[in-house]
Amino acid sequence: MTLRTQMIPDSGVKTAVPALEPLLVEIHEEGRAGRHVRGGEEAQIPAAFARQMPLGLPELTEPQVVRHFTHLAQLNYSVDTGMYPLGSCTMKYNPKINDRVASLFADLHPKQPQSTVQGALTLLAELEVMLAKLTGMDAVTLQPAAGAQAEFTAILMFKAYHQKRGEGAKRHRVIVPDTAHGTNPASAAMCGFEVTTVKSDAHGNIDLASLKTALGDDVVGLMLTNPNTLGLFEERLREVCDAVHAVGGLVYGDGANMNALLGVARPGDLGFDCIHINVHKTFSTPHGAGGPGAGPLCVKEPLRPFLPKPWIVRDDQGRYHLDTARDDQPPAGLGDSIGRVRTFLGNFGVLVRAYTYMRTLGEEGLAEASNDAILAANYLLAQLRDSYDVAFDRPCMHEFVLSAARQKKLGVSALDIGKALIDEGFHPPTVYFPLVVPEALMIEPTETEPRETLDAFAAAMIRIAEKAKTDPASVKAAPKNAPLARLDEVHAARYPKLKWQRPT
Amino acid sequence: MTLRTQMIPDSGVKTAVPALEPLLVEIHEEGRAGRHVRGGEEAQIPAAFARQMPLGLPELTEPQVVRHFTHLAQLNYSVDTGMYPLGSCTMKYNPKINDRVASLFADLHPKQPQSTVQGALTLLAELEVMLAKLTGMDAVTLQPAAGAQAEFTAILMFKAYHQKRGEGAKRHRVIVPDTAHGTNPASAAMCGFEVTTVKSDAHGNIDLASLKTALGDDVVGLMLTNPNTLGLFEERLREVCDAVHAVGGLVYGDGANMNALLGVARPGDLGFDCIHINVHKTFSTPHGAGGPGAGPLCVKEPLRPFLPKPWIVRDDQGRYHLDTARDDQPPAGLGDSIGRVRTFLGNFGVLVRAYTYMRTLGEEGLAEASNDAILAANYLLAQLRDSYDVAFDRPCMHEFVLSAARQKKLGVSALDIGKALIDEGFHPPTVYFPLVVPEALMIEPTETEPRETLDAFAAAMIRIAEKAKTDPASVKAAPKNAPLARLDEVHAARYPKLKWQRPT
Amino acid sequence: MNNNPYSSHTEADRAAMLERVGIKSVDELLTAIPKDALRPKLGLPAGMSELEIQSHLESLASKNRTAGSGPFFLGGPVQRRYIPAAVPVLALRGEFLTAYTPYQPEVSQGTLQSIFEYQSLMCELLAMDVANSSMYEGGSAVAEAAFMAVRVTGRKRVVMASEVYFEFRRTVRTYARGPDLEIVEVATRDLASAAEGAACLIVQHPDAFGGLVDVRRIADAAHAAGALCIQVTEPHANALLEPPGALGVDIVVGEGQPLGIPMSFGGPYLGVLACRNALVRQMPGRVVGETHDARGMRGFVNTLQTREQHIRREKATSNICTNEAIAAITAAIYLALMGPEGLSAAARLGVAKAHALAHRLGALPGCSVSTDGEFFDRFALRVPRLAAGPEGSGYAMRNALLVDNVLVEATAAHYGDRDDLIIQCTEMTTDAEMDSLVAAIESIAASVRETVTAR
Amino acid sequence: MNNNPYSSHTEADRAAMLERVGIKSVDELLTAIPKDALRPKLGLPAGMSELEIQSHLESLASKNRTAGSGPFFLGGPVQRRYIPAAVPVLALRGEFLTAYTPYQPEVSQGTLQSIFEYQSLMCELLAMDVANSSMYEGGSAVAEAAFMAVRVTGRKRVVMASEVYFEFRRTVRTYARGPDLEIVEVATRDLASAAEGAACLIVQHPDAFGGLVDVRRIADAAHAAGALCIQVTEPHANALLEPPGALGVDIVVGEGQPLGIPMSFGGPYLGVLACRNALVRQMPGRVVGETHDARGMRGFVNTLQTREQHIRREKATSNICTNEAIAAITAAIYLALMGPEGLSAAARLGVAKAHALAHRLGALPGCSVSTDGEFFDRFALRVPRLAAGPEGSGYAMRNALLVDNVLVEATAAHYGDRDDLIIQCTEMTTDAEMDSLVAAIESIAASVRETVTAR
Ligand SMILES: Cc1ncc(COP(=O)(O)O)c(C=O)c1O
Ligand SMILES: Cc1ncc(COP(=O)(O)O)c(C=O)c1O
Repeated sequence: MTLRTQMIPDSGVKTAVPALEPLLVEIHEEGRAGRHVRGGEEAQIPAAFARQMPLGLPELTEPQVVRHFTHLAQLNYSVDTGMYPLGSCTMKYNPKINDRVASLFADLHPKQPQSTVQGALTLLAELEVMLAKLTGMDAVTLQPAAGAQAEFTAILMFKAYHQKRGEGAKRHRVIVPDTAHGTNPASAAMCGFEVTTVKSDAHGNIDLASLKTALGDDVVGLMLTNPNTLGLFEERLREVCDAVHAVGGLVYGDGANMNALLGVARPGDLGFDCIHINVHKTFSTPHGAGGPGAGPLCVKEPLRPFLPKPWIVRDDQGRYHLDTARDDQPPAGLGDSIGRVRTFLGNFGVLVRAYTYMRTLGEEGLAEASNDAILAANYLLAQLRDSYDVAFDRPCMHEFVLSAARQKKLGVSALDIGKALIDEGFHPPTVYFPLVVPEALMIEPTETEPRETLDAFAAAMIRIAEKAKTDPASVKAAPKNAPLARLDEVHAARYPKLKWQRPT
Repeated sequence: MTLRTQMIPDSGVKTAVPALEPLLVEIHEEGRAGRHVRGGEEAQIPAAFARQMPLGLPELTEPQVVRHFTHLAQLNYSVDTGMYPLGSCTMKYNPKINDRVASLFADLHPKQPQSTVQGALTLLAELEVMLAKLTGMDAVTLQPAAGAQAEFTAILMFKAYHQKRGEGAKRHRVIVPDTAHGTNPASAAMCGFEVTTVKSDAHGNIDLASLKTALGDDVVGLMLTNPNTLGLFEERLREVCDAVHAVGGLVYGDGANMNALLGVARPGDLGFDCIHINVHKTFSTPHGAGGPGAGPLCVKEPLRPFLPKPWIVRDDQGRYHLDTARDDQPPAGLGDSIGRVRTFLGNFGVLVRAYTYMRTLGEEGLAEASNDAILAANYLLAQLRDSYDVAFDRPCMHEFVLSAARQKKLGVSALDIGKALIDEGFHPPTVYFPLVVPEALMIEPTETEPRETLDAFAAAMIRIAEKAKTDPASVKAAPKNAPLARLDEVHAARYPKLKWQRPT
Repeated sequence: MNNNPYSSHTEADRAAMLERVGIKSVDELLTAIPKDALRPKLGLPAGMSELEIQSHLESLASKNRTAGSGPFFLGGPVQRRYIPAAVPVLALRGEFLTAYTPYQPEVSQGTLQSIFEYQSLMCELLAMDVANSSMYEGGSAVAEAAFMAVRVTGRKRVVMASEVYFEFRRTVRTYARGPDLEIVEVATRDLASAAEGAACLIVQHPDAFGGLVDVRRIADAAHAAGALCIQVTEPHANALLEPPGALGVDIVVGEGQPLGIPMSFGGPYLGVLACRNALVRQMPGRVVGETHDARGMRGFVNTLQTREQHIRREKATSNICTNEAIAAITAAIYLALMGPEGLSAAARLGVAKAHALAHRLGALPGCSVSTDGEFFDRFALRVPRLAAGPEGSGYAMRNALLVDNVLVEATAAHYGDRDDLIIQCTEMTTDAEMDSLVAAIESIAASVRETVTAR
Repeated sequence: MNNNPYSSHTEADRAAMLERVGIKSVDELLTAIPKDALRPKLGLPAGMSELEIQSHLESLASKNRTAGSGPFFLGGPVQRRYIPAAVPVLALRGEFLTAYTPYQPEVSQGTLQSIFEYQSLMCELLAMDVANSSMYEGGSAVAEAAFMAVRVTGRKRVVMASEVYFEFRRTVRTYARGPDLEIVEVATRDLASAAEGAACLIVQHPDAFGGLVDVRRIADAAHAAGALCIQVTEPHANALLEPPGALGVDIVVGEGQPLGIPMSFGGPYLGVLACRNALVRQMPGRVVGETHDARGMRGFVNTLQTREQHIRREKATSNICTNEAIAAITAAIYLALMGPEGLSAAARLGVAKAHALAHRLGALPGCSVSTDGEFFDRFALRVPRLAAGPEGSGYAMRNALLVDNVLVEATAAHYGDRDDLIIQCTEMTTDAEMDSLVAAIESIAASVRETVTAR
């Protein structure tokens, strides 16, 4: 591991306070401009509507903008620069071919007549089929923009399902385990449902007894992540699903951890009524500094009628159509569908990448990916189990959760350990999630990290554990070798400064 | 100016010696591979020709290759990251639109029938016309790959010109001033000519008296850079050209400094018989870490017959052709042309960028560019003249040359000052060129650097001049804040290690 | 043998790793999985090389008609706009594209400052106090704004103008099924008088037909009734029109795609959401704030996170997690490059071309501009009846134009029983395209008149 | 007013700068320029916006027929090859693309290490001791290699096989006019016997017709006569064929474009030049070497510069300064991604397709493969006479195929009076393209036979 020191090239711009890079507004000088688009002087805006307020956007030249964002980019840690073992996020390598082929579809408008976008519709239809086969489900919607929207979509469908069966009124509770991701309860709440939390048992499974007591005919369903956020496969999964079904509830599968199951097991065979997929995790689409993602939702037959419209249907000449071509009937006309959850068909640019990834790996490659991901996680776990507490000590799937409880006693927290990893040349893992593990360190290596990198990461973690004993202060002082030292988040929240001061 | 410290993300690869980044061969592991292209197993190679030697290329995966070259890229200083005042190289901003439009022509093979490349031929023909107008010349070849090849091309044409006039035998000397760039004498020598060097006078012009004594009927011609490499416009240029013409010699214009003359003066009006243009300098095409460039050569009518073939000609239906369509006659059939100096028509991808740049700026924009470049250089000179010796103290054109002679007395060389600039966040200027100026610092700011950046650069230069007095040791120890400290170039030359050791 | 070209594990690696774990095969780790469900055959196609997948996708792409390849007048929330070459060069750099949510600010300042600048630029453009760091896209952003109003006012009725984009209204209706909101749609002109008891009035300006709306009047009515005013807007329009912040608007939402983001057949896009300071604690989504590091250097962090799902869970202001950050960064780069003059020029060109085109089309027999009042860079056109039935005019004309490879939108039944065309112009609209449209409509209409007179 | 969109100077800046310099106008700085020559009107067109120039160049590009848009069999030194998506993503990063010659190694290690790796990879591929960091392109690289041999041997005769690419031979002839070298062209088969008194024998393997040559024999003959052996090669061929270093070759040259570099209608390309250690001091061009910095860290620098023009001036081994560095970096990235297996696969596919195609074409009436001996991924095809005259066969067929939008090369008079076709295959050649070629030649030939028999 090597430290790089480099002067940030000097643009001569003075910043209000010491900073790595000036703000655009600090670079601004009146009269500067590029010439990307010009003209239109003949346009007339009625006085009553014309902008009176000055348009205070910064005035810059292209050379300045290019340098600014090039400098900023270089301040980021990314998958393209190093190992990014952020648990639950599957930060695997993002193949460049996926980005290139996505650009082949960039110049298509979502309102184009269907006859002019047969290539795009074919791709979407084929992707739906592949996802159904992969998950063992019967039907798929590609609309959701991310996992959370897929959850919301599914719970809306559960609601419609129960309403259709005349049980809408009585069912108002959604059950989530205490290990669930925050989006699960939040999505349930957005559908107007109460959330009942069920604790986990000693093996890191949802506690079956508590679940049964929590179940009743007022239950909409259960939202379950499998492998769960501890990286563990639910050991009594079918019993869990059966219990929910027994009271007329439905089981939602949170598929964020699908990278453990490709070709390993189909959620459709395990008792789930539906499952979403975070293609930005499992299918290698770039996370884009926070997004976009895509969250296709795969469902069993009984839920099909409630899927968002429009649906992509194939006619007997093999041409593709949107069933509610102009999607223009009053809600009733949508049949049982809950209607669209977004403006258009989905995050197409992301879905093209996912399609390309699936076709590139193929059935064998996908299975191998999950195999390698599981092996890599257990390989790391084997190296780290002595230096850190293991939350639940059994074989993990594609990720595992350590606890820094031991280090915490020495005054070193999970956060400190994460920051110390930065000084070792790694991105920290997910910390403090899942909530059930004190001082959680959630580590997901993925299948694309070379073995020597896994070994280096393990060595770094072990060095830090040692330091926590011998020199805790140095760990708490980390990072020393990052663009910035620790940031004052309390100050940020107490005195919110959410935009720059306008140029004067 | 801010220092950035950053851990280079740890790939866990062990390097033979401490290094910023491993070599590909150190990352290699047997059995690693991507799957970009596969198949062809049925191909048969006759045993007598088949490769017996192992093919020792490193085996890597795409994720590893992407990280490797991303790390390497970040170690570079570039125009996209900061001011790059490398004298004589015109490191101006490289517009991104030029790169994008160049890709529109990427999938054209140079041997395609002319009817299938009319767009490309049109662009080249229009570029020739624009360059002729800009330089005040009559004909243009776009073949030369760079300035040096344009020089070689031109001197070959001079040779053919004199031979044609029966003077080939007697003319064997090419005159170059002592300020000339190294490529000038080298190009003359490649044409089998002797080189006579003429010194400069007290005003930084070529010494007219010495030139006249050097002239004779054995002279092929003079190679003259204007503005010269001191950044000065030759004050008695026409007398100089007349003197050369008087003995039957020709005057070659080295146009590397054309960024001072756009719309300011046409070499064709000043007495030159031809001039080359470094489009990678004047016309903003990216320097590509050392290349490619392009060196169009613009000539007066008398030299036209000797231009490299094929020529692009326009027929009366406005279609473009290559005159020697298949260029297939024996040399004689080329007429007086010296023949092709490269495999195909030129560095087309670079020429597209130059064309785009010229059309974007247009006549006014080009003139404004030179104006701003000249102003920026004089603005910097005004700020630095007290802290450094000025080689020749008169208004400069687009660049100027300082001497660190004063600092040298304190033990601080031009090289030291350059390295100290790295610690100030700037790329050093050209040093030790031109040779006539002791401890030369050749500074070319270009028109695209914002004024605040010029001010910051001046301030840094002045700080360094101060330090040379107060703390010379610290200047000699620079750079401290670069990826590497000074490199041992003597060791590299004495014990040449020009490739890695093969994996074993 | 590697079936996954992106895996870095050789057989030797795998063997060594299995040994370190102390197992012979990965299956020993999968004991929790029901045997009958383990390692199913999926029936997916076999893998491909990069060359093979590239040509496969090229052949799929060749079955599409790209916007640029013929006369094109589709628009609305998604617009064909000029994207400066520097935008993708910067936004698609691997350090931005392959990073995730900046949970670790010390190594994510590139993302954080870029998003902070996006927030600041949007506030300048819209004259609002706060912009979040992105919603999924326009439609869900409108819905989340409505949810915000419901939380703020404690009321469950959402009143929405029927001149709001159809797709947005439909998305709001879907979202409304969650908290069982009452959705009321009325014509923009009746919006002000429907404020009583509403959580919010949702107005679009410029509206779906390009119409310019007196938003101030609607905002005042909303406030008088204790409701919030939500404006659906379009980025470029704000360069020329008085911005929401000056019109009394409480929450601004819209589709940010026109800010340098490709149309990509529906996404990924950029959901814009901005509001007044007073509402910030009810705002959904992430927001970046300025602070300093331990050494006193300026730095940026995700802040006000107590609104978010990972902390508040079922009490969060929204369930959004992964958002459209790279689109927000792209928009920041776009606005930085275009500047106030470039953005205004692009907007002006759309307006100028739309009005020139409306003038020509309105002069054709049987055609008339049907946007009521002034319009911006888009207008509705009433066209002659080509066939019987409720869709014999606009929709029939849209289909007839498609045969000529001219793409325009029909209002169809998206906007009540209206059967017109909607025609969008931007800086990309060429004279040749406009000539084709005018000529095509003229000849189609003419041929029909003939058949009619022929009888 | 800014006429140059890339200038960062506002009027205010200019005023301030003029004042600091102490002048009213830049013209005060231009007193050395003859008045009558100052500020001429150039007659160049006015400037454009980025949108305008983009559409102007799109319209120019639309007047070309791209290689990928139909059956395509052109090749030779420039080949249509698959370029992995990661290649441009990495090679076109601004930090590589907008840097210049690494004069300052402390801030140029990205460039220097990448080029060092290029040199190493080429040495592995060619089995040579040293590769320089690039020449302009293939043709001038051959000429510079000949110059090298002349310097080493002190002889002025260059003997070149007539199966070397026409364009390369022609370029060598042009360069030879400088030092007045004697150029002799003989058939490859006669090369060995022409070694007497020669500075070098230049052989191409595989040759212009794809023919495989016994290079060892020629190298031995050259050495026996005190001459050097220069082999013109192609990158991919070396994955499958015994490399020059194993054949006794002294200098290897060739066109490096097939290593991930676009065809771009002629350039920029990559001139490959590699040689034995003993010749390194006579090698033209830049070369990067490994060393260490003051702190003992590994680092790379341009080295052996005493060969170069900026130091030796008229005594330099070449005048080359700006070279094709980014192409060398691109080639390094390409080779790193393809690896030994990927490179071999690409080469194998070309070979396999060429042989399959030759088999089919050779079976057509009046057609026969005319490469003598074994061929690699390219072959010459003799075709039926379609017209009278010296170009009635191959060249006439090439023109007839062009009408069918099928692109092939004709030997025309480039290779003596030979009048055949040259057909190149690579991994990009599709079955559909091959079918079209076979069908087209068949029907063209048939139609002619009819007209003949008709008489
Ligand atoms: C377990 C789990 N569920 C759901 C989500 C939400 O998915 P998204 O961020 O795509 O909305 C995540 C994302 O981190 C997750 O880890
Ligand atoms: C004055 C001068 N002449 C000639 C050249 C050679 O041009 P090129 O590097 O394009 O071969 C240069 C390049 O630096 C130069 O500065």
